[in-house]
Amino acid sequence: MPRIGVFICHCGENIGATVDAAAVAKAAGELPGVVHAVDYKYMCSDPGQNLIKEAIREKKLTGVVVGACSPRMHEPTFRRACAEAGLNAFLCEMANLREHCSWVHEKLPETTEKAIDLVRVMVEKVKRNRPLFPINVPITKTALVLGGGIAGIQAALDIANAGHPVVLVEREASIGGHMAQLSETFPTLDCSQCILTPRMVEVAQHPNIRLYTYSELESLEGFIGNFKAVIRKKARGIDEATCTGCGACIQKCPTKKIPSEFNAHLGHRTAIYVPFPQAVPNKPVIDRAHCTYYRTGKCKLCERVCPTKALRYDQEDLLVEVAVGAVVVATGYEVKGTDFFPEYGYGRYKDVITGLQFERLASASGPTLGAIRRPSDGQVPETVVFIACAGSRDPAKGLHYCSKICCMYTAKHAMLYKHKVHHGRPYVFYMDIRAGGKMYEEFVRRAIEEDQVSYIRGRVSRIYEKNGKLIVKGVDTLLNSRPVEIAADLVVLATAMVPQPDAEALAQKMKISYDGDRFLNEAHPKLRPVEMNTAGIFVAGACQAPKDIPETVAQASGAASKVIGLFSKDELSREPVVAVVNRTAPPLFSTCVGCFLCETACPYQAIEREEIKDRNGNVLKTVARVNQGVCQGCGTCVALCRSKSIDLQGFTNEQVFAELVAL
Amino acid sequence: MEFAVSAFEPKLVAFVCNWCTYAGADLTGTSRIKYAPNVRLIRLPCTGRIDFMLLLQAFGKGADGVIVSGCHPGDCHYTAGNFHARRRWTLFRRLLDFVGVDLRRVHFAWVSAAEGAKWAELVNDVKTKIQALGPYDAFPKRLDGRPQPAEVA
Amino acid sequence: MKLGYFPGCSLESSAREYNESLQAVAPLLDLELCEVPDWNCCGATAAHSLNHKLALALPARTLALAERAGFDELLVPCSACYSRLAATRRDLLANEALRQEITSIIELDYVGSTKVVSVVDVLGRAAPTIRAKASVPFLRKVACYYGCYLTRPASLTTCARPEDPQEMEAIVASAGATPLDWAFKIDCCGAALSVSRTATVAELAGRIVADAAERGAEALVVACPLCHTNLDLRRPAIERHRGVSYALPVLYITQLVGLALGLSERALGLHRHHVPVRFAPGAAAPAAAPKEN
Amino acid sequence: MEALRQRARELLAAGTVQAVLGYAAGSEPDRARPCFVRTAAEADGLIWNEHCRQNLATYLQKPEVRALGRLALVARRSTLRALLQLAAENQLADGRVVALFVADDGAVTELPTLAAIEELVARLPRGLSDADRQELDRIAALPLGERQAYWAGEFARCIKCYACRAACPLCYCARCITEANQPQWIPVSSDPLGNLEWNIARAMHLAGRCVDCGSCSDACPEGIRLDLLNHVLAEEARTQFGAEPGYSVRKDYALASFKPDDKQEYIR
Repeated sequence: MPRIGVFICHCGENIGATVDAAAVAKAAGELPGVVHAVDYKYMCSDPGQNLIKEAIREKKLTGVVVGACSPRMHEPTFRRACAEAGLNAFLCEMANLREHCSWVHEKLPETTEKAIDLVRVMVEKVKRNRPLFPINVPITKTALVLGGGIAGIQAALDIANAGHPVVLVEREASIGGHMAQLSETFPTLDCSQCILTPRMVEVAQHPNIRLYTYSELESLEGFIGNFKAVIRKKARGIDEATCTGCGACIQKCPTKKIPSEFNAHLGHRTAIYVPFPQAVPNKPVIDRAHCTYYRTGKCKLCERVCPTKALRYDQEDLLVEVAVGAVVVATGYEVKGTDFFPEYGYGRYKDVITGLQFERLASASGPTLGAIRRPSDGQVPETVVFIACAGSRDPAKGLHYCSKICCMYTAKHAMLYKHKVHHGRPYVFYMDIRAGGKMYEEFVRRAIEEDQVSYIRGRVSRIYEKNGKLIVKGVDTLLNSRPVEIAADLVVLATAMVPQPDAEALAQKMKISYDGDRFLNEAHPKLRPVEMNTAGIFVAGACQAPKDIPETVAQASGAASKVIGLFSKDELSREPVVAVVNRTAPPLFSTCVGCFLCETACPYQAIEREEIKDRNGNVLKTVARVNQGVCQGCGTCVALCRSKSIDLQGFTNEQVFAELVAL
Repeated sequence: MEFAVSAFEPKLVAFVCNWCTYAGADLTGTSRIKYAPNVRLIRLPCTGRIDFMLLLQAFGKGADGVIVSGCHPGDCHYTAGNFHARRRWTLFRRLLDFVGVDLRRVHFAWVSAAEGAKWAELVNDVKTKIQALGPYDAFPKRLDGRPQPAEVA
Repeated sequence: MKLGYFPGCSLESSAREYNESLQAVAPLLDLELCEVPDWNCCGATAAHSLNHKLALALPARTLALAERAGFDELLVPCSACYSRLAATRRDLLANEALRQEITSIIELDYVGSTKVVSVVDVLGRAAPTIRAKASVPFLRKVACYYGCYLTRPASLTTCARPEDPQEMEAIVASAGATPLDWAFKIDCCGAALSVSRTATVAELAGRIVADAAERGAEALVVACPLCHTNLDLRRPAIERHRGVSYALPVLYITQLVGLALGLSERALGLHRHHVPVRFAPGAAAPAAAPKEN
Repeated sequence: MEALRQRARELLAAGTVQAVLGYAAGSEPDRARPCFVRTAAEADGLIWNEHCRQNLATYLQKPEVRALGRLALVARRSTLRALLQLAAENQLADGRVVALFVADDGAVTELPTLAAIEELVARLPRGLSDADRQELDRIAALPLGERQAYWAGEFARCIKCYACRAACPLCYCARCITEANQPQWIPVSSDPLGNLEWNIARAMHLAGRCVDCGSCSDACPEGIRLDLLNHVLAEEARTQFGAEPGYSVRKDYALASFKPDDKQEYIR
């Protein structure tokens, strides 16, 4: 027989003034199974908790109901008290007599009656509670970081510096990401490569970081603490261990006119190449689509000049399996190309370029060695028009959001241009100036006031070529909405930031969610900004939403600290409020019939398939199994299961049913 | 009291999720907003956990009205439990209506953890409406002799 | 193919040649134009800026009559009419209460089964036929001018690239012409101000004519009577305003197609234009080619 | 009918299947009963007429039938849909059953794979019969009180024999909710609440899954139109969520998926 103890709290006057606590305790004492019922001024106080502990010991209680405030307030307090007295914490329940009763009703007999009902319901529930124990899941203390831009670099270094192994996977031949392409960074105008490359080197030399460049995630399985990732190491065509990075092959490569991705197609590269001189690792890859040998079967000039004989033309992609406990997704962004804008020439005009291309023009390591020269004829442009919000905040273009960094980098571009071409005339067309950030507004003011950049508030409707000039037709909405026409030599579009083209495929591969714009969805927009909904997967940088470098780095460190926190324990301890699929004696094994309709209802993909086999290994039955490391305990599967084969610990069918019957 | 002709006081059962509506009802309390004491809450982790059979049980146990409430779409603590629940309710309501269950007695609402006032208004409104309808005698009731859930040994 | 036809007011007055050329070209492209009986003004300009209900009721009546006559599609050559009819159809389909209100005003039912199509839509579909039947290819450089209503608002029209449309270019190319890439194909000609503020029209339409001429166009091609008025009839004002004279004829796209199909100048109403339709001798056969054949 | 018998003989003779599950003459002229034909000689007992209505896919889940090996199954439209739905629910392996679809004109189509069934069933007409539609509309149009009284009267006749469950091809749970007793969701004996609960539970459990065979009502000894409950839900699931159960082997359960903008005008 159950031996339930009921403890009614007055909460000073909070409950006592409206509810007759003594009457509630008395009524509770008469309920079947209740062997102890008292009321007390403050149950949560030390003396109050001691009342519970003593009763548990003396009356050998098998369950406790505390009628007090909301369980959302003090359930942990009373459960801890019970545990200290030797009663399993999950044999303690609370009846909410304060928030749901005394505070919301008048002092009337009905209010005390309701309080008695609430206690009776919980007594019936607690009679059916079972001892539950925290679920322990072992943790593989290795992190996988996807993406070797500044977000991935920061996250990898933070985790590695905390002493945990990191596997860093980068799709391109070098880490560095977009930040390596930038000329100078706002609002300080320090050189991007100067601050980034030391970090890249640190990654390469870090004993805890295993770096896979020119590699991609092939698959990810498992759950928090226990993921299995397969990485596709694409064939570089060279043996990295042998190659010294001397660059002789690159010098001799006869195919030299391939548009350079690193230079945003403004410069050229060879077929065997490193993306840029400071690449990490400084080992070339062969671009098989352009290489003469792969296309015609003849050449191999690079092999002839290689002093270490490192060329491996028949190298194949390699699949590497790694066990990791956490994943940081930092796959970054790309910008829309000029071909996205029919009204701005549909990519036809060579001198209409993107902001990223301007970065390469302004960069000392770029195709013009930092001189601002227009792509069509190499002339120094006298008039440059910068157009902010190219695509962003434009529902007609399908992009509703603000790309966030364009206001700042457009100001920076105009400033850099003015610094390099003193007599030049920079114009900026803008919708609003969004310069929220430390020293950001000051930076924009500097562009306008010191560098005399002409800011025109209005949109540009069309760009067309006439007499060697690009005619930029827009409107100045602050000047009585007068149409404006500027004959420019170069036009720079601050094109919208969008997720990587395969962001959706990657998210599906990892079973993480993404929004309508294909940016990854964090678990909570405010309170869980670096976690994904799938436990153990974290996010950093612009793959989640447009953001600038400081924000990206902050989020990367945030994600890293979440990983480090996770790795601070050997086992993951989780609340045992999870779903379980029942098991019964053979030949049934479980009442589950394996229809797996619950599979897609689970928001966490926690439902697995378990094959029940006989001793010869023949499959007798396939039934559902809930992965307790993944299940978050919502119970959607429980309500869906027709045969009632899944139940939710802590909120079992039996418990909830008993609550209803007690009403 | 026994001489007064007392108005019919309906019995209301509310199935609520832990993260939004239960917390919202907590806020009603913290804000000291008063509402009718007729309602009894059944706390569940998520609206996705609410089995339609529980609603039938509530009516069978004499509830005159039922409230089902959880997080607004998009706010589910478990991301999608309420979306699944919503589909189930849509079908369940259609069936209830077809077999002659009075839908005026089944109320669905999204009440967030910040909507303490909405919770009070909801309970009061449902109470007034059910009061006007009177006791739900047309719904068959649980027989006394029916076996109770097994007691814990 | 049988199409409902709503000429609208202009095609019976200032743009008779648009009607004539369309009627002349249609049978050669296997199109049967069936004029909607008892159609009325679409209400463009006046009604739609003054009275919202009237602005819907006027086009709705024509749409309802077309639907009652059983047309799947209603061809509306004037861009302003096209915009009004298409907008009305969209608004009524999106709002059932509004649909009921308007249909009770016009005392005719309209459920939206009749769709609104423009001349560019119809000729675009017929482009392969034009190419096949173009006995006198129109071998000249032309600037296709869309104006405002043919491509915008983007939510209303069928244009794939409202900011840089290509549909007219495809049609004239099928007739043998070389469409030019130019800057003003979707700029406003100032149609609404044609009568009230001719100076503004001279500036707006003047830029269009000037850019086309400077890029070497031998003709401007339009698909809207209002555009035609401003670019053709208002040419003296334009020339006065700019101090330059332009020998740049303005053709309806139906006229250009008609010439390529071998129809006579008179059948296509070329003689009605203010700016004479004359071309410098060149690669192209003269417009009067049929006589020589 | 002869075409059917001939196909059955050939399949058995060739050893393609171990048994043919079809219909044989029943105890009354207007009844047909299921029959297992194991030898080519027995195939003469197969019949096909308008009384061959029971959904034979129901038998596939029985252990005894599983033990028979590969089967040929005489199939109507709803039988084919049941096979696809069972496959979608992980209950039927491709190739285990050869469906022998009999068209209205008696022509027999042999469908050895699920893909073949999908392809054929997609071409068949859909929707309720006029009589079913009329009855559905009649009841739905009753005032609430009368509707309540109608169904209370109908459910009062329910004797909880669970013939509806036994006849349903998709009621294959190893343990039905009626047999779960901790808690006892539905009472064992027949009472007004329990009868209502059972019938609602059965309909809800088939919502988004039912293949409209009507075997439940055909089996009901009290003649309760249980299928109407299924039809109502099938229609709602189709119009609201686009559910088309039994047309694909792809798992696409309306109640285990959602769209953020699903209808919710009844939720305040």
